Order: sequence, then C-alpha cells, then structure tokens
Amino acid sequence: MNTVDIAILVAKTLLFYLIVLHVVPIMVWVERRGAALIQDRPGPNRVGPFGLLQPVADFVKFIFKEDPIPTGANRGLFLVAPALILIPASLTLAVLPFGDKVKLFGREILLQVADLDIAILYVLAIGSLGIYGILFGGWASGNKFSLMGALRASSQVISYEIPLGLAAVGAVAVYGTFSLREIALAQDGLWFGWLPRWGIFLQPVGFWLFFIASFAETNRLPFDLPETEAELVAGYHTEYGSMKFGMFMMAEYMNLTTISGVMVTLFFGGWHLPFVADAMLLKWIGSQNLLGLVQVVIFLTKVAIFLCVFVWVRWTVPRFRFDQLMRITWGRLIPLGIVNLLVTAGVMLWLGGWK
Amino acid sequence: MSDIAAGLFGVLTLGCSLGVVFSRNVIMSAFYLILSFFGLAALYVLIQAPFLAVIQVLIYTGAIVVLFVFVVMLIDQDKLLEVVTGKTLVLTAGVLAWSLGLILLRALNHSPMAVPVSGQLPTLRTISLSLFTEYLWPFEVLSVFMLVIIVGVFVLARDKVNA
Amino acid sequence: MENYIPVLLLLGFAIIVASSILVLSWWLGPKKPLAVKLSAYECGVNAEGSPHAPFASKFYLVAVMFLLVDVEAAFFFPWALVYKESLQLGPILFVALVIYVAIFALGLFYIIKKDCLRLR
Amino acid sequence: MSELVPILFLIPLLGAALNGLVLTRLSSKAAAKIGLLASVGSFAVALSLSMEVLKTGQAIQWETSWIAIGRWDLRWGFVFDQFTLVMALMVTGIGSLIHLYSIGYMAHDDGVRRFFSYLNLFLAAMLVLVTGDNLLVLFVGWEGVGLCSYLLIGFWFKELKNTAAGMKAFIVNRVGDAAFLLGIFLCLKIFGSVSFSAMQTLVAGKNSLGVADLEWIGLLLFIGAMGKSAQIPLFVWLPDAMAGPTPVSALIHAATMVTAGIYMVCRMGFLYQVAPHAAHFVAVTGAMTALFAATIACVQRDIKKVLAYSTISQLGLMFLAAGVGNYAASLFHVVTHAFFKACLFLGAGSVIHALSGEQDIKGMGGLRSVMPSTFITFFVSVLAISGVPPLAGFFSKDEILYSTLTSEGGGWGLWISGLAVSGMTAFYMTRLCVLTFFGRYRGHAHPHESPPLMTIPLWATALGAAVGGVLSLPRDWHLAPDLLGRLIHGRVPEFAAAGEALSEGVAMIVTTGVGLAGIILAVVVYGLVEPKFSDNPRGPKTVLWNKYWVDELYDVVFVAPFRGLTRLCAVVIDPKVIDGFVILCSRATGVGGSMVTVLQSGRVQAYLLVMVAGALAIILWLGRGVA
Amino acid sequence: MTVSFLTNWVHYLVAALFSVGLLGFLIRKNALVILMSIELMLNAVNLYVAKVSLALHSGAGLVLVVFAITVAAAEVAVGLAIILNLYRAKRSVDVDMFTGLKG
Repeated sequence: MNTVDIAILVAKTLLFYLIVLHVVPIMVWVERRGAALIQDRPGPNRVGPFGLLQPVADFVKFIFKEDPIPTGANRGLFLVAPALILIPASLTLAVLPFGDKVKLFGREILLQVADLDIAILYVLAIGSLGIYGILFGGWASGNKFSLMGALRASSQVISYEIPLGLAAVGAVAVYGTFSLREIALAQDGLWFGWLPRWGIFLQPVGFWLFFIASFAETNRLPFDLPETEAELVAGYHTEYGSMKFGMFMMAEYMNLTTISGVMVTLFFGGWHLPFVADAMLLKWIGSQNLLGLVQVVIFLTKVAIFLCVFVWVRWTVPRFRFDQLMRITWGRLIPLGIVNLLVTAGVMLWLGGWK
Repeated sequence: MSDIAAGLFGVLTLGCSLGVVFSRNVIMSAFYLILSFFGLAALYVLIQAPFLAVIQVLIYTGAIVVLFVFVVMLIDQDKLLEVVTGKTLVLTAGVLAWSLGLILLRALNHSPMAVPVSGQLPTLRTISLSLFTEYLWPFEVLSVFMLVIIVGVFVLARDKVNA
Repeated sequence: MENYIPVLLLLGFAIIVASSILVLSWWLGPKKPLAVKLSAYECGVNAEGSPHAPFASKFYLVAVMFLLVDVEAAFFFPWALVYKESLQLGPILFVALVIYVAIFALGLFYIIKKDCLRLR
Repeated sequence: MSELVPILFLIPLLGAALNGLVLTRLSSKAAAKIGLLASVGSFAVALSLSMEVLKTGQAIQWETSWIAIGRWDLRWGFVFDQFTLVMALMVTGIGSLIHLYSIGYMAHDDGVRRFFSYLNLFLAAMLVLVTGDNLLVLFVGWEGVGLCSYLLIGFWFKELKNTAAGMKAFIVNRVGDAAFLLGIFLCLKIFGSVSFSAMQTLVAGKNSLGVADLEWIGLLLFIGAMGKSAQIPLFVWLPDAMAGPTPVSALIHAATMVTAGIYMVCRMGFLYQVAPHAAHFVAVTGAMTALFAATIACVQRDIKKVLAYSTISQLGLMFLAAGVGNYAASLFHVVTHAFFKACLFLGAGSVIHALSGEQDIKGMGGLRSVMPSTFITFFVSVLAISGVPPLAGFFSKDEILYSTLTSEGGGWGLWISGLAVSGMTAFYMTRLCVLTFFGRYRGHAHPHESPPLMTIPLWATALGAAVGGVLSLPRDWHLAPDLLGRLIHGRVPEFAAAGEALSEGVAMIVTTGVGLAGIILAVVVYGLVEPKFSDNPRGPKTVLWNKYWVDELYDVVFVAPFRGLTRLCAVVIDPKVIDGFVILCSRATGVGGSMVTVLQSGRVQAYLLVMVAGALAIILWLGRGVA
Repeated sequence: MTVSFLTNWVHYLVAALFSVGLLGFLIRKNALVILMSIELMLNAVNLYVAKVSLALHSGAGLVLVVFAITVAAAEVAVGLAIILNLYRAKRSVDVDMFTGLKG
C-alpha cells in the first residue's frame, strides 16, 4: 500500500462523497421547483437564475439561526441524534458502482468507493442504523409528541426493512452474488435481441417491493406519517432548529440518492445504456477513461430520474394512516416478498440455472 | 495499518462497554452499547470475517438493540436509577470479574487455538453452502425455534387487559 | 480486508462533515436562551405531564416481531448467495427453502391472525 | 424296601398335617381316630421293617441329597438297623398305647384335634431322630421333639403357668442344643462329615485325629444330651413340664424324648470309647443327677412331680451305664424304664382323672378298693422300678450297677452311688404307692375306676414292665439267649469288663437287698401309722422340700441379671441413646437449614454473585493442574 | 496479510470485554442494563469463536456465531418481554424490588 494508492483512494472517496453531497442542494431545488410545478406555481426563482442559488441561501440561513436545546432534553443525545442519522446515510454510498473502471497513473481504478463482496448486505445493514437517529432524536427532545413521532417513524422504518430485505434477496438469488459491481456487470447486453438484460425483467415483483419499501425507508410522502406537519407538528425533529434540522433534511436526501442508486444498479442496469452494449460504446468513444466518465453520467442520469419520480410521487399521493401503513407491510408486502422468493427459486430450478 | 485499526476499534469497544456498565442513565448505556457493537463489527472485519461484521450490524445492532432502545424508552423512569448495589457486593463483584478475566486471558493465551489467522480462509460462499449442506438440520430447526419464540413472546407481551 | 479502507475513510469524512456542521451552527448561531423558546413546542400550548409516553405495548410488539422476523429473513441472504451454484447439486436448497419458508409463513400468519401489531 | 424308611415318619407327619392344617372342622372323635390310625400305621411299618432287618441282618438305607456346599455333601440319610429297630418299636409301640389312652383321657377336652396333631408331629420327629443316619438329621429330629414338647407342655395355654413351663422347657433345651450344634460343627471341621458310619471308620482308623478334639466333640454332644435328657444343670424344666396333660408326660417326659440323649450317646459310642475323659464325665454327671433327683423325689407331695424326679434319676443311671461303657445295659434300661415309667404315669393319670384333677397325695389314699386295675398295674410297675427280682427293672438296674463296678471307667464310688439311688428309688416309689392306694381316703372327691380305654394301655405297659427283663438276662444264667445283646451286637461297642471285684451273683444279691430295705422302710414310715403332712417342714427336710433351691439359684444367677440388662436397655439406652440420636439429627438439619436461608436473601444480585463465585471456584479447581 | 499481533490482542479484548460484561451483570440493579451486559459477554464469546474458527480454517465457527446471534435475538426478545411484565407488576425494573422467591 504505497502512498500513490492511498492518495488515489482518498481522492476517489472524496470525489464520490462530494458528488452525493452536492446532490442534496440540487435536490432541495428540484423538490421545491417540482412541488411548485405540480401545484402550478412558479416556485423559488428570485435567488439566482431559476432560483438555483435558493438552496445556498437556505444553507446560509440555517447556519446563522440560533440552535436552542429544550430544557427537558437530554443534552448529549440531543446533539448526537442528527449525526447518528447523517453518518449512516453517507456510509451507504460506499458500495454504489458509479461506473466500470478507469486506467489512470498505470493502475486500474474502479469507479466506486469500495467493491465489497457483501455490498447488498452492507447497504441493508447501514440502512438499519438510521433508525437510531430518529429514535434518539425523538426521545432526547423531551417532547411527548416528538417521542410519539419517533416511535411511529421507527416502527414504520423497521417494518419496511423486511420487504426491502426480501426484495434484495430476490435480486441476489437471481445474480448469485452480493457485490453490486458484479450485478451491474451482469446487466450488460441484450436478451432476444431487443430486451436489455436489466434486473427488472428478472425480478419485476422484487423491484416493485423494493420501490415501495424505499419510500418508507426514507419517510417519503406516502409513508410520511412520522413527520406530518398536521398531526405531530414536525414529528421527531420538532424541537430541532437551524442546522440540526438541516442535517435531518440532508440525511433524508442522501438516503434518497443512495437507495435510488441501489435500485438503479439492481434493476436498471447500473451504468449500462439500455440498447447499447458496453463493447460497442467503447468502440465509439475510443478511450476507456472517457467511457468511464460516460458511464458515471449515465448512472447519475438514471438516479436523477428516480429522484424526480420520488419528488413527483411526494406531491401527488395522499398520506397513509399508521395502521394502514403497518397492514400494508405485514399483511401485503412481506407475504408478497416470500411468494416472490419462492417463485424465483422455483423458476430458477425449473430453468436449470440458465439465468 | 490494521494494527492501528485494531487498537482503535478495540479501545472504542472496551470504552463503550464500560460506558454501558457505568452510565447513570439507561438510555446512555443503550447508546454506548450501539457504539460498542459498531466497534465490534469493525473488529469482525479485522479478523477477516466480513460476513459476520455485516450480520452483526444487520441483526444485532439493527434489530436487537433497536428493541432494547424501544423498551428502554417505553419503560424509562424519570428518576436516575441508583447505579450500584451495596458496597461489599460491588467489591466482591469487582474482584470476581477481575480474577475471572485474568483466568480467561491466561486460558485463551495458552490454549492450543492461539494460532494466528493466516493463509487461505474459507470464503463466504463455502460457509453459506455449508450452512445448507452440513448444517441443514439446525437451519430447519431454527425456523421452528423462531416460531415458538414468536408465539411465546406474543403471549408474554400482549396486554393482559384487552388481549 | 484491504477494500474496507475506503469505508473507513468515508466514515471519517462523514464524521468530519457532521461535526463541522454542528460546530459551525453552534459557533455562528446567536445564543439567547429564552424560557419560551426552550419550552417544549406544543403548537403554542404549554406542555404538561411528563414527557414520557405511557407505556404502549403496541410499539414494543412491532419491534419484537420485527426482530424475530428480521432474524429469520436474514437467513435468506446466505441461501440466495449459494442458490444459483447449488442448482447442479439438485433441488436440496429449494426443498430446504420451502420447508423453512413454510414454517416462517406459519409464524407470519400467527402474527397477522393474532393481531400482534394491533392492526385491527 | 428301602422306601419304607422315610414312610415310617411320613405317616405320623401326614396325620399331624391332616389334623392340624387340613381338616380343621373335624369332630374330636374323628380327630382321635386319625391320630391313633397314624401311630398304629407307623408301628406296623416299623414292625415290617424290623422283620426285614431281623431276616436279612442288613441295615436298610435310604438317602437323598440335601445341602451340597463346597467340600461338604450333607444328605437326608435314614437308616433302619437293629439299633433303630429297638428304639422305633419302643417309640411307635408306646406311642400307639398312649394315643389310645389319651382318647379316653382327653375325651371332654376342647382342643383334641390340636392335641392329636401335636402328638403325631412328635412321633414323626422322634422317628426322624431315631432313624437319622447322620448327626444333622438327628439334630432335625432333636429340634422337632423339642418343639413338640414345648407345644404339648403349654397345651392348655389359657393358664400362664403352663405356657411359662413350656417356654422354660424350650429355653433350657435351646441351651443344650447350642452346645449340640457346636459339637456338630466340630465334627464337620474334623471328620469332614457327620454320618455315623463315616465317623466310625475315621475314628477306628485312629490315625491323624487328635484325642483332644474327640474329647471336645464328646463333651459338647453330651451337654446337648444333658439339656434334652434333663441332667444336672439343665434338668429344671422337667418337673415344671408336668403342667402338660398326663399322656404327654407319659409319652414325652418318660418314655421317648428324654431317652433321645441316651440314644445319641449310645449311637456315638464309638467316639466315647476313644474319649475316656468325656465318657467319665458322662458317668459322673449321670451318677450325681441320679442321687440328686432321688433325694428330692423322696419328699415331693405332687404325684406327677415324684414320677418326674424319678425319671431324672433313672436317666442319670442310664447315662452312668453309657459313661462307663456298657451301652447295651443303658439301652436295656431305656426300654424297661419306658415300660414301667409309662405305666406309672398312665396310672397317675387315671388317678388324677378319677379324682377330677387332684394331684396332691395328701388328698388321696385308700384307692385300692375303688380302682383295682389301676392299683394292680401301678403296684407292678412300682415293684419293677424298685428292682424286685422277677420284674424287668431288677435285671436292667442290676446290669448297670454290675457294669459300673467292673468297668475300668467305673469303680467303687459310682457303684455305691448307684446302690444308694436304687435304694432311694424303691423307698419313694413305695411311699407313693402306699400313700395313694393304702390307708383310708383323705380326699373329698368320689373316685371311680377309669374307663376301659384307659385301663387297656395300663395293662399292656404293666405286662411290658413285668416281662421286659427277658430281653437281656445275665449271660451266666444261660437260661435264655441275650436277645438284646445279640441284636445290637455290631451296632454298639462291646462292653469290656475290667476287674472282677465282685462276682455277678454277689452284686445281684446286694442290689436286691438294698431295694427290699428301701421298700420295708417306706412301708414302716408311711404304711403302718396315720400319715401327717405338714406344709412347712423344718430341719434337713426343708432342703429337699425346696428342691435345693435350684430354681431360685437359676433365677438369681441367670434371670435376674438378664432382666436387669433388659431394664437397662429399656430405661437408659433406648430413650437416651437412640431417640437422642434421632432428635439430634432433626435439630441439626433445622440449624443447617436456617444457616442456608441466610444465603437466599431474595436479592438477585446476591444470587448472581454466588453463582459466579461458584463458577470461578470450579474453574480454579479444574485448572489447578494447568497453572 | 497475516497479522501475528492479531493472535493475542483478540484474547485481551475478549477477556476484557467479558469481564466488563460480567462486572455490569453483577453490579447493576437495573434489569435492562443486566441484559445489556449479558449481551456484551455473549458478543465477546462470539468474537473469540469466530477468530478461532478462522484460525482453524473451518467455517463451522462462523455458522455457530450466526446461530448464536439468532438465539441471542430470541433470548433478548423473551427477556425483554419478561422485564415488561415485571414492569407492569411493580412499575419498576429495579432488580431488588423483586424478592418474591426469598428463601
């Protein structure tokens, strides 16, 4: 492990981490503009062209606002909670395969932070850590409502973790590996000439489960109960002012990006163009490095599409009641997940491992 | 490199476990428990058992401690609990724990298995495959076991009043 | 073992970012603690009663059931990993899965039927 | 033919079983018939066996295996040779007569069925004893008769006196039996077997055996005999045994059981032959017992007690004969004594029967005219026992006395004591006869003659007493062949006369003279003048009257300390030591329990601590080797 | 990359973690903390089993750890249910309150 490798590693990690970090302000803008578009209003357009600098303005505002800590709160946990939710959110991007690989300084560099052979498990594991942020946030702020909000939010998140897991298992069963990079590689090329080898065609139900569960994991709208403005004021982060509240928003958007990244990798062929095989693309572009760049761009556009879908869904679909919410996952999603698992296993057995 | 990491995470785990035992507030001890298990997961990675690290985080920290925190929140009493029982009891407990620790250490150091982890280690695939070939029977029994536990816990935990 | 170093780096960066934000907002933000501001926010009404919710076993039951089902679900992962390879060994793993899932489904059915989660 | 031998004792055994166990609701008359039938049957078998033995001269043998342990192969062995012939015939003969007699005697008693079953059982046991070919089988018979004597003495168990007498008899016999057993064990140790023939050959071989061992065996066996045949130290039970019904006394305590000891000594004659000290001891004890019993008999007032002491003294004489070596004479006296003593007892029985239970001669007298047949038979027997010449007693007693004189073991001392005994016998027997049958009737019951059922056995035994002498006339009379001598020739060691201090004739004249003197003295003292009886005699008579205070002596020496010991146990040891210990245990557990409860303080922490401490201790203990 | 140091730092850590768990188990009066310290002890053992199993190049130990963790999960579920009932009974989880089985 000489210094050059370390330098490359640090640079690569920093690069990808910054990419995800910058997605957050963009998302803030997209969210506000999207909501405005759907509600047929102009949305923020004062600060900078088309309001592009609005997120920066928000960020600066948050930094300079006072950050009160309520008397009944447990000071230590109150401070730690936002960090507890932000850190896991930023850790999950480590396994996202932005691109294939690039040859620089004589070494082959993978276009992702780390290629773990247990990537999917890692994603789920780190995802499950996020619950603590919510729990401690709610409990520490010493407010009955925020505690209730925290309890509800965490019940919902943990309940939807299981269908998420089951969907992931379906994908893993099909590809026979945990590593996202290998799954992405496996999705190159076409079936029967016209159908791209994407995961969604192998695991449609799996994708459907994963998609729904991802809404719940990130507390996005249909499953927006915990932080609903109407009932529980702001849910578990009621007492948080200024930047700590900002951190909650950041964490939420980073979760969003990483989970859509995972969905893209698992079901939408990662960095592959739908109908163009990598080899042909390489021929057209010529150099491997350039191809790497193109692959990253393709991956990010797919993630962007997903993000827009999230925003779009948020402002169109009404909210579920808590018991409806629970009934969906325990009554519908988990059984569906199991059935999907059995079906995939059966089909694979029947096809004799062709897949 | 990994020695530093080992030291770091070792200290993290031990420190937090002390925190668990000696913190005045139960919620804080739960928090320290999370950190200590996180450190432990890192140690599993250092022992070259990444699969266990992930399982530890996924199941242990991700589910069991969540349950702990839930219960701690639901039960939590407002007054700070008296940490320790009578003086003499604490003293004897300390001596006992200390001597048991020493004995354990001596046993571990001198046990034949004190062999460095090296060479070709069983890969994740071989381990998982062994789970379904060699240990198929416990795997099946496990689901029965969990079924029993589900029923048991429900019977135990449901509100006797309106159940 | 080596490719976990970036994860460690990422953890480092994340901690740096989080703590820097906290420090920045604590350092830059004004500090005027007013009783009103510091009281628990209840839509403007003064908060009364202890901040701790009465014990609701519903949430506990959800958490326990999650724990038990999650533990069972976790076993699917190693199964999925080796399922594709094991096909040439014949349908052992399929049969194993069917039995395992059958009993697992039984548990689930019990949870739903006995209304463990107070859904009704 | 040899199967008949076990049948001999099985018939009475069957009779006893039928009466006793099976046919429980039998009428007394039918039970009596069964009893009689059984004894007569066994008499018939004995007779046929005797014919066989006399004809062939061979002993009939029958045996089966019993215990085979290690190097000992103890067998149920039965033999019917000339010697047993005599005893078997005597036992079954007199037994049948007494069965007949007791039908009449026990007519209106309620336990007749039980009585006859015990009698049959007794007969069976006696036959086993007599026909046994080894000491062990003999011992089985020995115990059987002991049991029956206990049962029959305590027959009227409603009265404490009878049961006490029964127990006394049994216990005293046990003392003797213990010694007897030791003797058997010693035999087993030395000879390796207990059958008479094997022992005889070994003794004859006279090679490796130490004389001291033989002495010990002889002595131990004789102590057993002392218990059974009521010799000096162990005779106390016989006078009390008179508490039983009179036929019992007649059969057991006169004719058969008491002679078992003598039979055993004669059977082991070959051993005593070689063990002079043991033989001498036998003779001396015999002589002393005879003198001792005779003196007491002279003073007794109860008719049956007189006869009992007379039996003891006659047994002493028999042992004297056996001791000095003349087993034939001793056996001859056994037979004759069986006859006249049975007759005396039956006579006494009919007198008591007639006087409805009166036993004290003070209330008798002048029964001569009222009970003629009883008187005649009684008178004949008295003469026989006193040694008046033509009758059986004279010959057998004379032979004994003569052999004591001439044998090397004997000597003047024994002879003079023998003479004194025969004199005293004559005296007290005539005293008894005079006081009961002559003079005027002093009682106030109204005596009547006994029914024929009782008088027939009386006449039969009286005939035996009269004619019995012919069995073994003195050789030099050359009148009739020495029937008995020749009969048991090979079976019992020959008598070697040593010195010729007096000729047979002179000795005979001296003994008859002494006998007649005794009779005349008794007639003079009691016959001519009106007898007066005082209940508390003074002077030397008190000694005899209180039977030398022997019973009191035993009470003091044995019974008192024993009773003291039991009281000690009851008062001291039992409550204090045993109960004490139990109470101690219970209190200890209580205290222990309370100590442990301290441990269970209810605090979970304390429990956990103890648990971990325990685990630590175990680990340290297991690991001590490693460290 | 064989790590010689690895052989014994694991032992120190396991022994230390176990005795800390044991200490907590013995000292604390709050049932929840006792349960947590038990989990600590269990994890220490799990760590050591994993290390030994890898040292012996066999996967058995790892499978054992997986099963151990699931059983621990079940144990915690049941344990907490019991503690809940205790709480319902006496509105407290202080261990010294429950002396019902006193000797």
